[in-house]
Amino acid sequence: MAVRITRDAIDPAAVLTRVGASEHGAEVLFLGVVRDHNEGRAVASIRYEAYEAMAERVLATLVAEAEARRPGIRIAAVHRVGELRVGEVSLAVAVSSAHRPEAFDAARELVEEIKRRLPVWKEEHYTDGERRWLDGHTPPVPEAAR
Amino acid sequence: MAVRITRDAIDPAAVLTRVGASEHGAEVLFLGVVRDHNEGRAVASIRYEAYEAMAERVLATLVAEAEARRPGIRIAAVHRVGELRVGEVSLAVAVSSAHRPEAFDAARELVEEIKRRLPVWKEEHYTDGERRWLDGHTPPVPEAAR
Amino acid sequence: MRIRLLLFALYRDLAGTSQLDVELPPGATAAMLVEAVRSRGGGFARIPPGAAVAVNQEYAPLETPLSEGDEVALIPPVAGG
Amino acid sequence: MRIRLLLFALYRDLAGTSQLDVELPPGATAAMLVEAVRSRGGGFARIPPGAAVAVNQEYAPLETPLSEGDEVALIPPVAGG
Repeated sequence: MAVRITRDAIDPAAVLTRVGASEHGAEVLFLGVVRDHNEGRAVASIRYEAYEAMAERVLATLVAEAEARRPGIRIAAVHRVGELRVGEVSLAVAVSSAHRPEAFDAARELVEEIKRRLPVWKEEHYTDGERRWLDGHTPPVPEAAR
Repeated sequence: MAVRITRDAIDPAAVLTRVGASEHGAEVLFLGVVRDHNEGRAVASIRYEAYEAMAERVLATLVAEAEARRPGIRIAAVHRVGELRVGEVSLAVAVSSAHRPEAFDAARELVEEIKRRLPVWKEEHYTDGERRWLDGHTPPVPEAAR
Repeated sequence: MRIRLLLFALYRDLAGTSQLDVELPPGATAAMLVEAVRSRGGGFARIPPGAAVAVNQEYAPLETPLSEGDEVALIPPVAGG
Repeated sequence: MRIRLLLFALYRDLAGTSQLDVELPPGATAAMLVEAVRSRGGGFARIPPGAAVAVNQEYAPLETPLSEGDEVALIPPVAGG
């Protein structure tokens, strides 16, 4: 499956194999990785939590929207949940396309959309033992029907 | 080595392992892949030729320039030479950085510079048996010293 | 009617529970559900009245009328990636 | 002096050889080397007089004076990636 929320470690090479086509000359892979610091504090790990069933649906929607914006491209996206140590991959987005500009643009836009709309939260665990839910984005909600 | 001209198949995962750092939250990998068509003609393979010793020096220079433009990022780049079939990877560029914008920007810029300046040529072999050197970019040459 | 409410992340920590069954009058909206939860006081009252809501796993406006059996979730500001 | 000239891709195909030793007067420039090669006629003459040149594996202006033992390459328009 090209879209997934997973508790297992992400294998970037496996995500790349989900894209590509004989008419595609470019592939772009983005990896989000847990950093050892944030806003000046030393981070030990991040616990990613998701509304998993919904997150998988939203991720599929975001991927479908991105593919529709640039017909012909292929996308795979995997978001991990659970407690991740520094250096572990939280998000992998792979895009293939005929030419490189649309692969770069689609990958970048999809990462932004994921951060804006995917029902996922992260709790940073600091090396001093404290933990904190990171401030996030209020997801866009459709207007009420009239 | 993080910069290489090679006759062997490129392993994207191996290139990715050349970047990353505990303070880096983003990794971007670009792959150039041989397409089955170009300018309306059916392509069977591409023969990549390089002035290998110079190409490795130029690639190292381009990577060093890119790293200097965005201090703290890490870059690996591998260009393949020889006859590549459709679907094979000709170029891999990996970048890691603290935040995603500079990883995307540096990867994209480096690919452009490689296409502009690396002494590499490609001869397309078409399915009808014809072959042709692709038109390329005149590389920028330093001004004469006065 | 009975609505199954799911709470995540910060809101779950505030509420002290990840799941709640809430009794509401027929025709109640998502906004009324949020109000009913907030009126429990304590940590519940710290959930904002304008919290984002998903109904049956899709983002929905607070004006959305609910039906028996709906799965409703309160969605704190998201921070994936 | 003797200069080792390397030819690649289209220019090699035009010249029919990938390598050539060229005798030039001392102090000759890269431009004079290109002219000496072009004056051989045939495919050589189809190499453009303004061809890009690398001297000792670095791009160099055509005005560059050459020295005995330099490795000079004619660089067709590049097309990597």
